[in-house]
Amino acid sequence: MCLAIPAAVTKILPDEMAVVSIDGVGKEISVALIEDLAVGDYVIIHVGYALTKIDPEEARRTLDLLRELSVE
Amino acid sequence: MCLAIPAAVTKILPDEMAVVSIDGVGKEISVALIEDLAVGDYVIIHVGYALTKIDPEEARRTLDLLRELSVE
Amino acid sequence: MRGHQAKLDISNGCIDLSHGSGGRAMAQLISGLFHEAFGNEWLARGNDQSAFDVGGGRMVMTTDGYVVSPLFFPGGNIGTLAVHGTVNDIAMAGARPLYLSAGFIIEEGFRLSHLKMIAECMGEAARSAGVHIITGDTKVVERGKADGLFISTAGVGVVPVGLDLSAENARVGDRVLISGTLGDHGIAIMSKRQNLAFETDIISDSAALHDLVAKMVEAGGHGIRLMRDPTRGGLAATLNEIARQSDLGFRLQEEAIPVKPDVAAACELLGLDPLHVANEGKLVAIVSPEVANAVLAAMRAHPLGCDAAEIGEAIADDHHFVQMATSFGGGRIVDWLSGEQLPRIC
Amino acid sequence: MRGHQAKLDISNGCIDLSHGSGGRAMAQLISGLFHEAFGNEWLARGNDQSAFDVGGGRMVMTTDGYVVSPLFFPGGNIGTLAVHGTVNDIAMAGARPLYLSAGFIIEEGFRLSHLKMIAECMGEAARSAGVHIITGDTKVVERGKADGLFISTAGVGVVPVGLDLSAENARVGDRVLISGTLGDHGIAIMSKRQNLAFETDIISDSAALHDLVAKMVEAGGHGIRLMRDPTRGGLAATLNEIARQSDLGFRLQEEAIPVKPDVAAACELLGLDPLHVANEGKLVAIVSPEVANAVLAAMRAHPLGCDAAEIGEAIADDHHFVQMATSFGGGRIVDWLSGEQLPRIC
Amino acid sequence: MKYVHEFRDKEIALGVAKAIGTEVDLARPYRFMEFCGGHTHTISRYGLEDMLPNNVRMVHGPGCPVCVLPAGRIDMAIHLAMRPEVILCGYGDLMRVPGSQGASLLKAKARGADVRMVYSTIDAIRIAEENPAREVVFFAIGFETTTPPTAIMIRLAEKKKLSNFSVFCNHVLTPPAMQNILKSCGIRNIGHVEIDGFIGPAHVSVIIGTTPYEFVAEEFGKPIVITGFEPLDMMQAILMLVRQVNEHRHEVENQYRRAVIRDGNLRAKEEVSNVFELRDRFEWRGLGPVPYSGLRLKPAYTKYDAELRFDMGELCVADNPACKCAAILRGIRKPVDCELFGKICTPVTPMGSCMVSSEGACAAHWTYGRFRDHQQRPAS
Amino acid sequence: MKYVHEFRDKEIALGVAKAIGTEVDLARPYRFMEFCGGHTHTISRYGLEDMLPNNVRMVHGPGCPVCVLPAGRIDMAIHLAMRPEVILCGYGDLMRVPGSQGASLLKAKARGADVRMVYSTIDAIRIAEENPAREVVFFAIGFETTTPPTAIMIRLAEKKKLSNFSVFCNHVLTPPAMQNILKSCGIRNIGHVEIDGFIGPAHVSVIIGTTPYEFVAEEFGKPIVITGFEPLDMMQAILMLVRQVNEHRHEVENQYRRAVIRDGNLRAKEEVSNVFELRDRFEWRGLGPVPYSGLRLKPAYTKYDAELRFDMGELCVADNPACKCAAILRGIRKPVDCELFGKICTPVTPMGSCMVSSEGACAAHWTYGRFRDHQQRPAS
Ligand code: SF4
Ligand code: SF4
Ligand SMILES: [Mg+2]
Ligand SMILES: [Mg+2]
Ligand SMILES: [Mg+2]
Ligand SMILES: [Mg+2]
Ligand SMILES: [Mg+2]
Ligand SMILES: [Mg+2]
Ligand SMILES: [Mg+2]
Ligand SMILES: [Mg+2]
Ligand SMILES: [Mg+2]
Ligand SMILES: [Mg+2]
Repeated sequence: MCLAIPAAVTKILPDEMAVVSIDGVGKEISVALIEDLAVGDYVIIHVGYALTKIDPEEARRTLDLLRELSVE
Repeated sequence: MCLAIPAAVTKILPDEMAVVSIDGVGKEISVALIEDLAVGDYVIIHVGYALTKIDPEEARRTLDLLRELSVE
Repeated sequence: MRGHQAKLDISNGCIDLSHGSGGRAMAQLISGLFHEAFGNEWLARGNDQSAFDVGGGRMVMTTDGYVVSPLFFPGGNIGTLAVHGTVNDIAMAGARPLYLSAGFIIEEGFRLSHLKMIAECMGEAARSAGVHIITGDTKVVERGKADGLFISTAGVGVVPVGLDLSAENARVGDRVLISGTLGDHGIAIMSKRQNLAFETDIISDSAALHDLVAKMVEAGGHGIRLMRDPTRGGLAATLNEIARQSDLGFRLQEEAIPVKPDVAAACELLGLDPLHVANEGKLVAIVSPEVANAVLAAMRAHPLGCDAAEIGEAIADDHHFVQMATSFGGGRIVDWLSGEQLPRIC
Repeated sequence: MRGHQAKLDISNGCIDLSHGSGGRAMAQLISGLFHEAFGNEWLARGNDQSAFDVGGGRMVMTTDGYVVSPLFFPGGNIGTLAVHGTVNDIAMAGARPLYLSAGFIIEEGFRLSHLKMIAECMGEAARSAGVHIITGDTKVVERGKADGLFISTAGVGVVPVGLDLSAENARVGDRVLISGTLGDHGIAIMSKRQNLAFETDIISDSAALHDLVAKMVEAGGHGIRLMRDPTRGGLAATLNEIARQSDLGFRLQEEAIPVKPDVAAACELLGLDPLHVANEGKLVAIVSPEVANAVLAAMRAHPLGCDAAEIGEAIADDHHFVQMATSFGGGRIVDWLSGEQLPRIC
Repeated sequence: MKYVHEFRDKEIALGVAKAIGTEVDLARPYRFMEFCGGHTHTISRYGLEDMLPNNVRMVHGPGCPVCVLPAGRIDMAIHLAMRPEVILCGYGDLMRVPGSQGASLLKAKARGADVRMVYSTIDAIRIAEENPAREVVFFAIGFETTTPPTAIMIRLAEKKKLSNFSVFCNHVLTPPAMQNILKSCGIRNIGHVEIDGFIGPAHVSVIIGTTPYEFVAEEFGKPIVITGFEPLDMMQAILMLVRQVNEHRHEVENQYRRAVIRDGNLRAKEEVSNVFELRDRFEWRGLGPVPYSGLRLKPAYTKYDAELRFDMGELCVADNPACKCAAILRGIRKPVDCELFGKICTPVTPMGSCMVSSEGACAAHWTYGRFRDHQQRPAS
Repeated sequence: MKYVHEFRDKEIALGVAKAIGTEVDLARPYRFMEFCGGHTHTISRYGLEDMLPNNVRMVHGPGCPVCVLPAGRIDMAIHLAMRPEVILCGYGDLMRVPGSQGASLLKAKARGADVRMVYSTIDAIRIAEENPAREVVFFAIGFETTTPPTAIMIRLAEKKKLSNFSVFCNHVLTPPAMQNILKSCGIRNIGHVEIDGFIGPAHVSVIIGTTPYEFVAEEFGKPIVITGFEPLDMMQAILMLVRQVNEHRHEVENQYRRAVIRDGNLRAKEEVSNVFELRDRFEWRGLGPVPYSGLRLKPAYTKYDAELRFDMGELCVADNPACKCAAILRGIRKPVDCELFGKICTPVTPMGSCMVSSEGACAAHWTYGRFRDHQQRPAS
């Protein structure tokens, strides 16, 4: 459930809004649910709202682990 | 001014309404402006209202006069 | 659709947006309703276009959009009109109508039962006119973005060898023939409009004229300069257009122009001129004086031309006026309709 | 109209009901705007139909209605679409498009400047596709009874001798070719809808494919079984239709299907499948394995086919499934769109 | 159609035309003004000019209630119709009447105003009942003929307790306008054209009777014949006027006896006087302000007065200075004397009051008669 | 697309699949329920079934907020939307969800209801601002993921002092539903199917964190892995579950560490708890009433509660008795076991909750997987 996709923050707007980019597709979203957001952060967006920031370090670790599993 | 045409009363309806016929074309009109109306009377209708009854005797007389003038 | 889909609920169903979205619901509507109504080998092949063989020579193509309101009216409905109108525009070139296309723009909420009735009437009208509806299209738009149903038809037909009827062909001295009474269609439609509603037995004259045309061509041959169906704008618009295109004028005899008494009466009631009212089963022919009588006789021998009349002639006129000797004895011009046709109080 | 009429006020004027009433205002609109934009000898004759000579043989006819919203979108407008779409439906039969008809249903209040722009784009699109808009029709409806402008076009074309492309022609083992990336048109349109609005450089792929088709026929001859443009419902609808009509199935390779990264991204954003999204300048060809490479090479050599790809093959399948090996390594089917295409939350 | 076709008989018409031809004094002109647009329309529609001797000339008066509505009142109606809550209902004739700068209700409708054409005031009541959440305004226009139906409608609205209904009242009166024309041009001389007699209104007179015209005969010494709208009515009336002129009489005669009596329709007059009262003045397109020539709702009915309900104010717009209407509807000029005629002023794009309705002098000439302007010239 | 394409890599996938194949004990079955429809969709969309050993079976749970909405709530929304003053806004997913007797918002729209599809709650606010004379109602649905945007919307409506705006609240909670499934079927046995582990929600957990699932591990003794929606996430999670089963562990593990932390999104949880409170019970399509599983507006916000504002009452409609959803979303039956599947029940005409959204078990199988039902049979 709950279709949501990662997007890169490209601009912080007033009123808890921001512009994000998904492979070049720009979309204005609400970031009212997020704290300490910066341009360049990746967020997960759902119905026009950012739900959370993506932790790039954890993402890398998961991928590393996947590669590890896959060569076993 | 004031497009108006003669029509024969074919039916008296409640609420000061009546049905008239113009060569077979039926139309519901208001007869609120007319007194003593009977089926068979001819009235002059304008914007959906009967303005007056046509006096058949006077009409005949006018036509007679016209014919007279025309043969002179 | 091989049972993977609930049947179309014709009696209670309505068109919704899914019927126009290129999915299974649309495919079902097309095969279950339109193909059934128009049924022919071309549609059955289910392509985005249909192919047919032609013998070569001269062909004509035409199109019209149908936006009539109300959709059902005395003497027809939007579907019959969409067939007759396009068949007639082909026939006006003297051509034999062959194939039609039909495009539907449907407002969501439109009743399937009405759509089916309209499609069946179209199929029937096409069959009796000897034409096939070989390709089509369906679009559904949101409520409030159409008026129930619009239909567009296009048609092609083949012109007898050597015939070239065109609006610039009229010559001074040519006769003006009309195939019957004027104004029946427009008045039948107006009688059903809520804000005008009047009672009348007038029915639309909507009819396919190709057979009448064939008989006229037989009788008049190259003496027929051009034909046109006086639809929107009525006889007045048609003759003014031709006058301009052929660079001449016309002189009509009001007495000769056939108008049914009840149509005349309704026009008086609404303050309209029958010469401006639309027809859907009538034609105007401009013919050379030599063939006028023969063509008129052929028209009168045809069921769709029994009230045909010669109503005037083409005259030299740099101003392209359509003049008319009134039945009262005076003269006037018959102008284009100014703006929209509106009932008047004065 | 010989000076008896105020000029059309293109920059500030609006369509009102008089522009559709068969009177002088309508005649002026047609001659002053449409004829100017489409300008050709057929329209200039001002008949209700237009005649043309044909050499005999096999012809095709098609029609489509255009109700796109918004009317102007990145890469085109309703007018260019109305030309390309109908040209393409002719071309899909392998035919050379010759003549178009154009019918306009206009909502009162529509800006004349927009109408002129659209008509000019249509004229331009027709000229570059080598077709002529030879006949037309204009209707005006009251405000709230249309969505600005609807256009219906019909078209005819001539089929090269011996060619018979039709949806039932696919055979097991045939290859599925696509002429380029999927979903560009639909996503370009959606990006401009108020309730979806997103920023993107994606432009509609709207284009006339007749020349690409000619090159493909040259390369593939009778090895080409059929072609179809995957418009509404996308590739999914097109292949499901063909599977049903040819009584077989397809197996596609997801990896081989070209989709632009930003189109893919927009689809992820909206929860749509690019295989369901509309295209207006792409074609699917089902070709025999023998000619597949030659046809693909011909496609790639053409500017409108540079991203062409072989994406799968026809298989025996009583259930007419369109199966796909996913780029992830699993299998799925590619079904029709269920109902309307709606952005989803889940 | 009984009482119609008999009065369009060609044979009789030719006979009457002959009688007129016999009786006119070829040594003098006969210039008759028909006040009513209905008569103007009949003249043009049936081509009466072709049937009259050359020295009998018909001068077209200002008698069309649509034509005389000034551009400012149209602008007011357009502003009203543009309010989202308002449905403006009116007769079809109003749709193309020009306001300022080419505006019209038809164009306002195209731009989003909810304007509905009605055939009868009863339809306006129905629309108000069907749209309780909207404000329905009836755009009332017309002479004495059309006023009683508006009065009945207001009575009905009251009976039905409609709270979303009102009237934008533009009803005007015929006699003050006739008087204004006669007075403003001197007693026996209207500008450069002398008027020798009047064709009096047909259906206005059905309501108001013949007495209100007695001032024309008495004060201004002009013959006047109250005349029906069928072409034979007019032929007869012209003959009656020719005879009055020849006999130096100036009386009010009644040709239209089948529908008009001396006192008019008492019931209709009562309905009108119950609901309406005189305005001090009202502006006429082409004539300017005419004292006591317009009606408004009586104080008891002000809740139905759209001008008050919507605080409409008053808009005044100058007529196009090139337009010759003022002179034309006083008989001083003919339509062809106006340089705008047929060039930028046509019924589709009317510039002045005479081109607005098909009853206006310019419109009638354009629509039915302009071929005569070219009859002398050879076709090129 | 960063964080997307990496997690769809075929090479890695084949490797992980191989690892799963190596590690499974061929002597026993592994039956894993993915609660979330998002996971069901991923399985079908990418054809994961083809990549798993035969003894690893995925059981599709009830986790689609659209699917679980009962027909009665749809009927209530339709009745509301049919009121002329109401504009009902909702996510596109809602349009085809069946109410009773084949009704849906799409069909209600076709019959005249003003139903608007929105992409975001912010659009609903805009529509309310643009239509001050109408009543704009937002049809709120969704699990914990979708609730915070509704809370923000209500805060915004208050800030903007919108008086024509309200919410028809249908937000539901994931843990009570999981608990209901586990409880109603006995502790270790759901009907005839034993579940060996759970794939835990992805984006729900982004908001609520991992702690709410600890009862699954603790009370019910089941392994659970919180898992992202990309196919590699699922492959990894399946391997993690296989390992827990093999090692007889039952822990809450977090595969989706890049987005989920133990406490979830505190700010979002606070927004939600400011605005919403628990209902005593809420009905789920397929599951029946589940205690404390739904949200409503807190007393301070009742003016925004459409159920009170329009006195909507409560409509209860029995599920189609032939529909096997209740058994399917407990893992007891598969879609093909239902006699309506693919015959009268398809995504265009869904009969039960599992066919409603593309995430439902029946819909996913119909849309992506049904070719497998025929793979044994020869083509005719
Ligand atoms: S032609 Fe037009 S501008 Fe000229 S006088 Fe007549 S109405 Fe006025
Ligand atoms: S196929 Fe339809 S009716 Fe059967 S269980 Fe699934 S949702 Fe219910
Ligand atoms: Mg045509
Ligand atoms: Mg036509
Ligand atoms: Mg089509
Ligand atoms: Mg025609
Ligand atoms: Mg010339
Ligand atoms: Mg087509
Ligand atoms: Mg097409
Ligand atoms: Mg046409
Ligand atoms: Mg196509
Ligand atoms: Mg088979």
